Amino acid sequence: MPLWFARGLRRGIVTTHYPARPDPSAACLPTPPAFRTGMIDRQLAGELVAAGPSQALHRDGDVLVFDVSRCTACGRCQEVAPLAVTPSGEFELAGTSQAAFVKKIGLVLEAGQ
Amino acid sequence: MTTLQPRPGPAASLLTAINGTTLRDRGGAETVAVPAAQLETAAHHLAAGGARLADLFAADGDQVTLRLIWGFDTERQYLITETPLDSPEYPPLSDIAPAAFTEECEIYEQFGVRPASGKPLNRVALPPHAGKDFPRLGHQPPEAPAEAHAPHTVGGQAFEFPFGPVRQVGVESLYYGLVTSGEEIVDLYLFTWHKHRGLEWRLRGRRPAEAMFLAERTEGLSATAVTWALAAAVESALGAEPPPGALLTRGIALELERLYNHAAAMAALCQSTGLSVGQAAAEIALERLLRVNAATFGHRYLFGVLDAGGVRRAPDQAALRDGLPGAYGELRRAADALLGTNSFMDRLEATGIVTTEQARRLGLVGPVARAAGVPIDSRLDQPTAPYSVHPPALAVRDAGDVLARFRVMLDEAADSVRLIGDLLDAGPGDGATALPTGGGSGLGWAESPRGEALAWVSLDADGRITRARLRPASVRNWRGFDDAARSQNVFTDIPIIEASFWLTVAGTAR
Amino acid sequence: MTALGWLAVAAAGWGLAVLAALAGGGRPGALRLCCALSALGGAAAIAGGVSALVWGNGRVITIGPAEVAGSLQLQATSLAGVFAALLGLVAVAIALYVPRYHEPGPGTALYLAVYNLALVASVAVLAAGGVVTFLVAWESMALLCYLLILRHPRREAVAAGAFWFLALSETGFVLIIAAFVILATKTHTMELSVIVARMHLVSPAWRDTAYLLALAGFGFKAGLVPLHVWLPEAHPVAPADGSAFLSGLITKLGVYGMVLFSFRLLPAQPAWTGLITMAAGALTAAIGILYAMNERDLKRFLAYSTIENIGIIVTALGAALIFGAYHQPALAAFLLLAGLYHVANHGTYKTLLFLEAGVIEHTTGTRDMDRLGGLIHRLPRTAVISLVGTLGIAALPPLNGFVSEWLIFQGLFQGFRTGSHLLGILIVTAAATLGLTGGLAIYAFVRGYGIPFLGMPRTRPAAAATERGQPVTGPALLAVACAALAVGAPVVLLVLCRAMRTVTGVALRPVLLPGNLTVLPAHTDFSAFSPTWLAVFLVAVTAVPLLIYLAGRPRADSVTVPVWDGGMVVFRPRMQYSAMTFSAPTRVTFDALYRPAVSVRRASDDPAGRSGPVHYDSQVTPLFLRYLYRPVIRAVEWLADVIRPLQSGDVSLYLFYIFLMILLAYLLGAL
Amino acid sequence: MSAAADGEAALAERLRQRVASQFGRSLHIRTLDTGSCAVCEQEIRLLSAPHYDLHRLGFFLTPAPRHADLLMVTGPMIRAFDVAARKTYEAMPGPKLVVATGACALGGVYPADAFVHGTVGEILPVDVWIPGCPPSPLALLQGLLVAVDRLAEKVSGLSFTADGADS
Repeated sequence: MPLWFARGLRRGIVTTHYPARPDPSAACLPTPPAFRTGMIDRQLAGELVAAGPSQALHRDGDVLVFDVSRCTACGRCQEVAPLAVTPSGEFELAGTSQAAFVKKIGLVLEAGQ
Repeated sequence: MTTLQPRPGPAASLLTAINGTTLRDRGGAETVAVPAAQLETAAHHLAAGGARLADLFAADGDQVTLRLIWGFDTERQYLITETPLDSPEYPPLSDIAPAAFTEECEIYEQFGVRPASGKPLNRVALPPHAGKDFPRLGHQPPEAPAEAHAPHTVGGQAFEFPFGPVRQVGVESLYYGLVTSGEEIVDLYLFTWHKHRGLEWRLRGRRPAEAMFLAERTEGLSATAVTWALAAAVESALGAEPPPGALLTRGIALELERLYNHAAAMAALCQSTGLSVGQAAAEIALERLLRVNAATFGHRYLFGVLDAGGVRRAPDQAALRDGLPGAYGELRRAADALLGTNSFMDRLEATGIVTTEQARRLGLVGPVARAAGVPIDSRLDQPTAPYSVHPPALAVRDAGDVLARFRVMLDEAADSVRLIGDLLDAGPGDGATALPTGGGSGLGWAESPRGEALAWVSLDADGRITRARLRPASVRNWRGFDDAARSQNVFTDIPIIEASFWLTVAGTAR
Repeated sequence: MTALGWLAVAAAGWGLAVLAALAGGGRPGALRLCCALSALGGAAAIAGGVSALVWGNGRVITIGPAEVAGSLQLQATSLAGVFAALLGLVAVAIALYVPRYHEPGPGTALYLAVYNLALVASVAVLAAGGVVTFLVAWESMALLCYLLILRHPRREAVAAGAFWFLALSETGFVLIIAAFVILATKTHTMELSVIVARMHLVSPAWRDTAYLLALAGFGFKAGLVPLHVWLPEAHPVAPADGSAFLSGLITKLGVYGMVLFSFRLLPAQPAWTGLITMAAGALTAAIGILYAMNERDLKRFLAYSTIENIGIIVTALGAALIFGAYHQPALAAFLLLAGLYHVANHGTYKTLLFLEAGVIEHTTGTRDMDRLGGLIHRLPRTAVISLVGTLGIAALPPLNGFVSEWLIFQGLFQGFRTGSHLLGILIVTAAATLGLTGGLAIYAFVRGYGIPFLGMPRTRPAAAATERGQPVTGPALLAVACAALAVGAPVVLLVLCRAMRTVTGVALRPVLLPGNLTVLPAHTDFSAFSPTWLAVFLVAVTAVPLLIYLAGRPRADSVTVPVWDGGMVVFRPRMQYSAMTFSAPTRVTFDALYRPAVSVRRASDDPAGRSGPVHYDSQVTPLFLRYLYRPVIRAVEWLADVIRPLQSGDVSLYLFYIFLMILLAYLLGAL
Repeated sequence: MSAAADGEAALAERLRQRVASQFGRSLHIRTLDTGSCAVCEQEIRLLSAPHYDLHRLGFFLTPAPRHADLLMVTGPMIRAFDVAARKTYEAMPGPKLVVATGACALGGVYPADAFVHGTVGEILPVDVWIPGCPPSPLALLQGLLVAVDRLAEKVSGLSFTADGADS
């Protein structure tokens, strides 16, 4: 036991200060995507929906509906359009109502419509 | 630099024995057609020849086809026998290779074909209420499989100690039927059907890229190994060759996975022995390793790293190089401190012994088998790139107890760090070769932290999966658990044994 | 009316009961009459016993010419008082129990006739004032009990169990005869009181021989290890009231024989006979309870527990002898008193438990604890009454078993008063053995009550059991008696003190009952307690908080949810402790004694394809049967073979044998 | 959202306030695995590891639902597990919270079919949803703190759209 005691003293404290202060390790965590409005048209939206393995994305008319609660942050949509879709960097995603997770991203309409 | 190459095919002797025909011969895995009439002869021949029945599964076409996967651990390759069944019965393979029993039960409840011997078959994956319309890979069996392993009538001298499915906090759901005489453990049986998610059923009709997403959630704690096995199967089926840099990246990911799993197993061992300080030390190491994973591949559990035909990400080499030594140092120091703590070592020694004979009979794999003196490691026995060029060191003990498993894990962890160094020096990269169109079938494998993970797929012409067989190591090693638990142990040893096996229910229930 | 008068009334009542049973030919009315008479006889016996205790020994009544050895000599003695009262109580309880237990019929009539005759014989044993009377009564009692056990001779194991009883009690009888013959020849009289008077004629050697013969001879009946084997064989096969009678009374008659010799006929024993007695008692107690621990059969379990209690009683008697030899008359009398008190207590609750075991067997069709369970919901009355008996036999306050065992322990703890360190240590060792026994007894009866009554029913019959129409008054009476013997301990002790003065001439009362319901163990400077106040206190301690709770119960909204079972789909009876698994730790701890043989069987033990139910079996080796009795049986059979040639079938040869015998008799007479 | 569902949500919100006020600084947590891939369990176990140490925040893991105030449910709620899930929830004393943990539990991985219900909400009344596959220990801590009202939930405020796109 003294062995463990000494180790503990040498080791020091590793505990995070979250939530008082942000935790640096959060930087590497996978995060849901953020969509650049105005760069996503219907076709791209279709590709994004097709690329997503989870049920997070679906298209509703001229709106791309993004259900954050179902997103696994797998990053496949970012591979489809690296410019239009970027990591949001948000990991504090807990919500108290499912409605809060549903985000609507307006699509740009091609010319002539 | 030496490379491990497959030795000339063991299939030759089999072909002469049963005058069958070779269907396919792909890097390290040969497929031989064996007519149902000669399946028993073939099985006897192979088992006598020292081949290991690595897996056994069926596929449903116009008729049920039975496939046996034999591991030739000295000839460095696998042999697949393919047997179309024209009757609902096939020769009792579990009498030849006992390891086959669990798969026989699984095939029965999924396809309704059973071994000719009247041996009662246990329920494995499907829940008790699975009726006619319950999704199956094949057809419903004529009569439902019994819980033959459950003691329906325990003589008054022993009683069943029920445990689960909702067990300790923060562990997976699992039901133990613990039959005890009040002192010693008479019998132990497991129910895992309440975690059956029908993954093999879901994979049908998927494209390989989508399949990877589910495959890495089959057994999250060995996501890399399972996805690697599936990807390799797809590549072997379609004859795709991933870029060499990508293979190095896979190797790095797999060894990182091994590292954090062994750290987690160490933490679990400390928890089960009630050594909180050791648990804290091990968890510090574990958390640091997971952060290295995140920094290197962008995911703490290495999800989404592999892809069919290659990898989706290259490792962040700088992050890995300066993160890993410190993290592994934590693991090493914690391990040394544990090895010097008698109260801990005494609980491990001679607990949960699996004999070499049991390990071979039950076809156990991974650290459990290696700790029992069975020197099998698919990275060496059936080497593929990058291990054919960067072979790992084989860690074997023969005590077969929890301590032996613990030591094997520590040796492997040390070797993984060395391997990661070599692989990094070899210049890992990313990118994936586009999968060629056209169908086919193939076998893939990878040595997960729990042991050999296998996957077999067949794809139709437009590249959709018609049958995918996922066999994580957990499927194999749980069947050694009750024997380990029954060898003169007391109740409080069982959590220790479970921690030392370090299996997942998700992997075996699928 | 004198004690002997009461006993005569009792015998008369039972005699009439015999006639009623035989005349009635199994008609229900006749059987009820028979039982009523039997109960009246019992009541008379109680009166006789108590009055004998209180008023001391009556005078000897000789029926027939006094000089003839075979004349009937009767005397009511204080020493027999306890046993007579117990006999009465048991008789009343059984009489109340029988009408609902046995279905009317000629078989039952015959059985009841035999049973009432056995009662008469037993009271004759207790009232015997002469050697011949005693022996005749004793032997007829034994034979009648043999017939009792044979109630259903065609059922399996019945004949065997009855034969065990007969063989051992006949062996014992021979030894008893020998003991009496020694005394009679040395004192030239057949009258017990005269034997006592002429004891100075008997040399110490003959006296001790006689004592040891008597100890062994009565030990067979009382069930001293290793002479105990008939109890677990005979009790299960007899009808419930029969086993109750055997355990509750017949074994006590063996104890009576012992006290008759050690405290009436043979005063001033040397210490070593006391030591032997005490050692035999302690051994009996420990072995008895250890074997009880591993019985699944309810009645075998109770039979072994009887052996244990006999051991406790005999330990007390042995210690009493030692104290007597070391000039501690007060302690000697005290331990004898404690032993007799335990006789009364054990007779009461063991009878109760056997009667209730009979109820369980009738309602569920089995005696196997591992086929019962959950009976407390189906047989509530039985459960409550049995609980009283169980608490009593487990020697837990506030019930009677605790009182007598406390007295015995207090007596043994004063072993230092002998002045000899060795004996002090030996006596305290015996106390320690009884301590172990007491602990194991609690364990055993937690099991013996918990497995059948608590939990879930393990079989369908156990689930369907109902106690409608089952006997209740008899056991209930005994339960009341248990409580009375505990709460009324001071009164009981008062009576016993008087008896002790008659038997040992020691006035215990001032050192035992200083007043205000306190009990002292024969010495004022040792310890003290008050059974009455203890009972009152315990009842209050449990009742008062309960009342407070019930009165001020918060009316908060509460939900009732099922027991947390880990989310299991269904909880099955096989998932609860069974009798054998509950006692597994003892099998491991004492495996040197049990030598358990374990076997695990299942359909397929292939490590990969293990399937089919598992059968786990652990058999305890019956040491005494295998290593002590089997050789004896073999020897007897061998002897029979050897002497067969004597029987040639030739009449003249037989005449020659007779001639030889007569000659021998003359020669012996001439010496 | 319908009015009924609205009232239900308000009810759940009030319940959450009550738990927060009563157990806000001493909350006992029971976990329930309804078919996860074992990674969410690993992350939950790490909550008690030195790096995160949820005890400092007044959270405790308890194996007995009888002592638990909050149920962390992982996995897509396999149908074969209904009984056990309901039993566990009923075994908890009220007031109690349910936290659906991980993408599986929130319906991200498995669609509802013959094997699974798809989301935990189908069987148990969920109060807090924690996305992520797996949710990292930090995310779990945030979710727990949100559950007891010691952190405000921020997801409803986020738009998940990056600006400056119209260039």
